[in-house]
Amino acid sequence: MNKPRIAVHKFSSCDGCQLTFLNLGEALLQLNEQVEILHFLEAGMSDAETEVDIAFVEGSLSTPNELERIQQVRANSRYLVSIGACATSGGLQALRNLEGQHDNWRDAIYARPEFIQTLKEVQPIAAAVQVDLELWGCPVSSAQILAAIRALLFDVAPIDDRDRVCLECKRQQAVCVLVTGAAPCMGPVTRTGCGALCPRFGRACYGCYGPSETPQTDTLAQRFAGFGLLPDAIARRFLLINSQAPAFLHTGKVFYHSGTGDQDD
Amino acid sequence: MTSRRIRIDVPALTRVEGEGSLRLEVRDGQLHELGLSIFEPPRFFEKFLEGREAEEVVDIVARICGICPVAYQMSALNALESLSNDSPGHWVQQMRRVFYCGEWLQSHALHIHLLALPDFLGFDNAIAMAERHPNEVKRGLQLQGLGNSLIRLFGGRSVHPVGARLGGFHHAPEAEDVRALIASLQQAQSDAADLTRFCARLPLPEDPQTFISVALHHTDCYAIERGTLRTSTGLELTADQFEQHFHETHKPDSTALWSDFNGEPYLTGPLARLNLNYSQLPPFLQQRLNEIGLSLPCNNMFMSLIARALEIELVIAEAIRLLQDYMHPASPFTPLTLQAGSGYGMSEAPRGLLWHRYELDDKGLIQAARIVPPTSQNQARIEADLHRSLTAFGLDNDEDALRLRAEQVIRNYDPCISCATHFLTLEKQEIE
Amino acid sequence: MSGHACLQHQAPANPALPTEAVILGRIQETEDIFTLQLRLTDPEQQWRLGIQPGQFNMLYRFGVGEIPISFKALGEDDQGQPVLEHTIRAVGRVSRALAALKPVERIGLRGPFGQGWPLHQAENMDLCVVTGGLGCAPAVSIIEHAFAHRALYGHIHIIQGVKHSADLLWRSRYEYWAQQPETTVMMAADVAAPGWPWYSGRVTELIKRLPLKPAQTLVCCCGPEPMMQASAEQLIRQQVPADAIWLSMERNMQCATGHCGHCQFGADFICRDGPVMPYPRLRDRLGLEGV
Amino acid sequence: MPASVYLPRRDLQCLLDLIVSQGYTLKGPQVIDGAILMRPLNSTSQLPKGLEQTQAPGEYRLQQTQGLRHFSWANGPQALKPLTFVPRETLWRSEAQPDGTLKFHESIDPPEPTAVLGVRGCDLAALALQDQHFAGDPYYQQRRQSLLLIAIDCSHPADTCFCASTRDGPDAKDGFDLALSELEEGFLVRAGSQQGTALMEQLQVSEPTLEQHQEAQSQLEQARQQQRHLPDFEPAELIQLNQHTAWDEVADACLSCGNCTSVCPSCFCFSESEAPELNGTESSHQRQWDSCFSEGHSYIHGHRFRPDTKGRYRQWLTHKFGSWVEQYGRSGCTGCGRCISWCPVGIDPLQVLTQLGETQS
Ligand SMILES: Cc1cc2nc3c(=O)[nH]c(=O)nc-3n(C[C@H](O)[C@H](O)[C@H](O)COP(=O)(O)OP(=O)(O)OC[C@H]3O[C@@H](n4cnc5c(N)ncnc54)[C@H](O)[C@@H]3O)c2cc1C
Ligand code: SF4
Ligand code: SF4
Ligand code: SF4
Repeated sequence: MNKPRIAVHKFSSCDGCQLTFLNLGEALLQLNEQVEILHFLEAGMSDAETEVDIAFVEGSLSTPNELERIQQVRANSRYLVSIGACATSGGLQALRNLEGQHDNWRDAIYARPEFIQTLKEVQPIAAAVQVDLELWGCPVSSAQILAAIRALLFDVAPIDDRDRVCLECKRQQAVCVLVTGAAPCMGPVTRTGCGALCPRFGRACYGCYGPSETPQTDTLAQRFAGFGLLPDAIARRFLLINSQAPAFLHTGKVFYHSGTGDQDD
Repeated sequence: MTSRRIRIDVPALTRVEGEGSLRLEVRDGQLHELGLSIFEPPRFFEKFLEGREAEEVVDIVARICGICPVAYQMSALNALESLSNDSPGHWVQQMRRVFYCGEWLQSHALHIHLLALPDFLGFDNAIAMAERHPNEVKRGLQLQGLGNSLIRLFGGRSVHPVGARLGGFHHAPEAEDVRALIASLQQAQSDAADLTRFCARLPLPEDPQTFISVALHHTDCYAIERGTLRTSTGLELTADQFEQHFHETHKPDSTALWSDFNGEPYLTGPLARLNLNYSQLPPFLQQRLNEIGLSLPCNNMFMSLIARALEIELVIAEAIRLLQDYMHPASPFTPLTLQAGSGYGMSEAPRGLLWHRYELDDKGLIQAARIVPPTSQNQARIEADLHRSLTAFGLDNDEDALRLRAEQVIRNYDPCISCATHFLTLEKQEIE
Repeated sequence: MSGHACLQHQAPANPALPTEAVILGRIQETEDIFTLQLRLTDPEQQWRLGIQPGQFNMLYRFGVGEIPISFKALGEDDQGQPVLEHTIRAVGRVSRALAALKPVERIGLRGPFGQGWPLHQAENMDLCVVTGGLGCAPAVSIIEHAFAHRALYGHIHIIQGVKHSADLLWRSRYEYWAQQPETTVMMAADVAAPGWPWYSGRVTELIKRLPLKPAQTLVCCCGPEPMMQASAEQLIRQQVPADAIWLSMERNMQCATGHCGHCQFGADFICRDGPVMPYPRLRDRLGLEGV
Repeated sequence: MPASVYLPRRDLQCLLDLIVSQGYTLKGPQVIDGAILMRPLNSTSQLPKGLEQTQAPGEYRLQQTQGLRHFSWANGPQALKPLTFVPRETLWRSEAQPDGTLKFHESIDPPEPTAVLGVRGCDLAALALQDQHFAGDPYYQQRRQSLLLIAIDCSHPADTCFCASTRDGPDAKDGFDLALSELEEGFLVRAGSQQGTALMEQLQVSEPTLEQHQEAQSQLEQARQQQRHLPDFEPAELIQLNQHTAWDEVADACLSCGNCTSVCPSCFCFSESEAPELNGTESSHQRQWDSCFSEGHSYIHGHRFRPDTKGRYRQWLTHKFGSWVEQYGRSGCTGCGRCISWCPVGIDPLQVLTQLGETQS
């Protein structure tokens, strides 16, 4: 029996989602019995141009070269899975889209900006090619990765759980930080997958898994305002790791630079 | 020697964190061209920090690097908390060290087993190596897993942990979880000792060279999460003096900046730390040094592998020591008020010195940030090393051998290229 | 007299636990509809073959999940042993995974669950089976049952409505039924392509043309809810008593035992109180958005 | 009312010890992360002391007072539900054998006998509702049968409580083994089962005085004076008010987060999922709490019956207060007020009901 062929590609990112593979521990060796890993630079496999059954793509698109490379990855893979916030929504680095200051920043920072080839806007993978499955999260969890691989090995579509963090928070019997401490928790609009990590650690969710299904972001933002958060502070809640996810972007922009109450005039 | 021209292009370096490439050309027995370039696209992190609240910094900087998020969080906290008149207190200080030990453990174990060992045992990668050396690989994965568990204890997850905050932690571990982890740490001690011995028996190349070592030093302990900066040239600096001696420049074919110490390349990381602080190793590690016959300071970069193994033993022992009498605190953090101003902070990331500076305004928002990660600091050293070692190795070696040696040299530094791309600051302009 | 009376109903200790079934045969009915012929491998589980038309089983594909699938019919294998037949349309995760299985492979099964068609009430009456939409298994089960016990029932009316004539699946089946004595088959397509030999228009229009004997007709209806409601109201206008009209309902089901809450339709748990229910019980709630 | 006895506060530890000595794991109220949760308990010193609370829509705060009482608060975010209907569990495991056959293994761990101290009347009523609902569910039943329940009459209902109007509190009515009424100096204890009687007989207790009886009585009277009440509405007709504008208003305010259903002690919805091992030969079938506020709740292939918040809120309210009556003979609400306090945006279903009722009559 032929083992399914797998590749792990990196685009603009922090490597954290790839590390999810390397952090699998012994499951990594077990995984190797089930699949053939052909390209995964960090783990030492280099064969970027080979055809694979499943390509995992980490990172966002931020250079012209990356735009070309993703086309090739798409063409070479039967099933393309984007992993992590960078790949699914642009990630933290997509914050630069907000200011539209790319050229200025680049020129100011680099002595030789002509060598820096970057796109004006950071894009998620799905902006350039068709993506078969998106695994959200910053970073993705190993449970998500393994479940996706297992489903694909059974030749079925992996489950896309879009429920919100709140449901998991209650399953975990964590105490709601919003209700007990008026903390601006993003749990009610954030997709589950992390196991309600932040509330379990007594802090407000900061939305690292991106928007859930039917995210009532405007309603939640109003609630934050009720807690006394200033518009910019509300905007910062939505415009962080998944700032380019439409639901977060929409609400974030409503409050972004809309006045902090202490303007000069 | 006959006239010969070799061009080696490693378009994508494997088994390093992040992406970089190596180009080298040998002409007539001379290294004609040598370039390690980093083409991680710039991510402008320092820019995103502007206008953010101090509280948000730890969650943002963690994402500069998935391999050493704890280091980023700790350097940032050191910098920001320097703007307060209070300190987070003893419990927090100790537990931060444990948290950091977890990162050293996971990162070093990952580096040794998944990135470096295949070079020395003759495999393309660790997975292939696992077929012949299953026990060694499993041991490595277990040590790495243990490091992750330690990070999770305080951070919930090992990549981009959520536990750290200004003044301490969001959450204190339960005593029973701590007890369980101590037991695993104790069990791992003999594995770690075996690992050091195993590494010491490897036929590592002899390659003495001279370089400046730079590392943090602390009077009470082997510096990890805090300390003052020391150089093998005898300088001792506090974090705010860093910029007087260390400068960054932009190299055209790279998105990374290069750092120098008064114009010279220098080394940071495990070997530099060991060179400067070996006298602070606990007695059992002094014995281990004797046992394996390693004398310090050491000028062979290939010994970095052993330095990592020794540091693995060290952090396991440290974590056990610090957790032994664990008490659940009344509060896992001390509320701190930060004053406006410039805060400087540093700590020892697994692969070397990590320096941060933040300017905070009176609304508690970040006005400017500057971050200098280890890889940019080692970059000049790596090129100097490549020059030297390849020449010493013999440029008449065949292409494969040269390439392998070059890659080994690079891996000695465990460069983390993903972090190597955001230390882009406006100040650079002024220096140019 | 209906079904295999010899098979005693026996409640399992744990209704959540599946039992193993082996696929004896697999018939591709249309491009995406297939029938599995199953034998339960555990002799102690044979009571499950007492399943009735309109009831359903939960079929489990190893490692993928479980879905509710209506009983279609009991067939026989070469040795004359009963085999359980389920007809499935491959639409999503689990159903596609089931579609990939071949004979001799194993699945999990638990059931029977729910209330089936009112077979006793239907005896000696005319049957009017109204279905809408794409291939409706509960309807097939009652038709198959009626033909298998032909003497027990009067005239059989089979009405099938589809949105588009191209949606009619399993045409051969309808053609076969149409040739049976005392049987009327009528089909309607809201939108018909040229060459559609049957009616083009709504099912309710077809129902109007039916030569029904309202007092002695039992209606079995299955399909999208608006279509079922419209059909029921039309039949009532044609003097069919409301309580002789039975509908087969569909909701998300996880447990099939009336616990998971997903299949609630107002106060009813479709899995337990249905899926087949008399129209008067549903009348008020059908058509309420979001119920 | 069954005869009660008096247990001085200092002897509460004896009751705890007695329970533990009978082989029970004891759980009781403790302050964790700013709320009261049921956690393993072995000493009265772990109990809250002088702790009071304020609850308001979307708000829950604890206050420390100088008082000596252990139970001068109303409730925490969870009733008994997590102990009997656990948030996540494996129902069975399956194994694909090398010869292609499938083996199924039931996964019911024999639960350890568990005693719970501090159960409220509303929680007992909700437990009785879940007992009805999960009658045929072996997973629930096993755990249910291993419970020993020590109730507390509620002396300090929160502003969000309305158990008096549902008649499920503030005192514990039935379904307990022992019930305690906390007084300034100690407890009045009464038994509600044979097991409870047996326990009571082993305690060093005395006859309560008339004053103590009166204290308990007046305290109860006071606890009955609650601000919130179940409004008037006709349960059976609730579902017919499908077009009412109240639904649009609440849909705008609601996050669809499902916190109300998760904290509700009677809500029973769960979803099932499959968790195959990587090796491809073992798999476990699990269930976990779900909510009618989730998208999967109303999903069938190609369609969602309740795609938006409006439909989901309507399902929650019409089920809880309406169709529940038809299902189980009474409303699914026992007046604990949790859905009001723990709603992140502070939606009060009683207000929605009032709105619906006004135009209904
Ligand atoms: C009582 C009853 C009898 C049925 N009988 C048949 C039959 O005989 N033949 C047939 O082809 N189909 C039948 N269905 C529909 C069949 O159950 C769905 O097509 C099937 O559940 C789709 O699952 P999936 O995983 O392939 O689809 P996906 O769209 O991937 O669905 C994911 C999950 O949602 C749930 N779900 C999705 N659709 C339905 C649905 N319609 N009903 C209940 N749960 C659903 C299931 O848990 C499913 O696994 C019946 C449904 C019910 C309620
Ligand atoms: S709670 Fe929110 S921010 Fe925290 S890990 Fe989960 S999704 Fe990320
Ligand atoms: S349908 Fe909603 S209200 Fe009813 S039990 Fe389920 S979650 Fe609770
Ligand atoms: S009513 Fe409140 S708790 Fe319930 S789903 Fe809506 S916002 Fe969440």
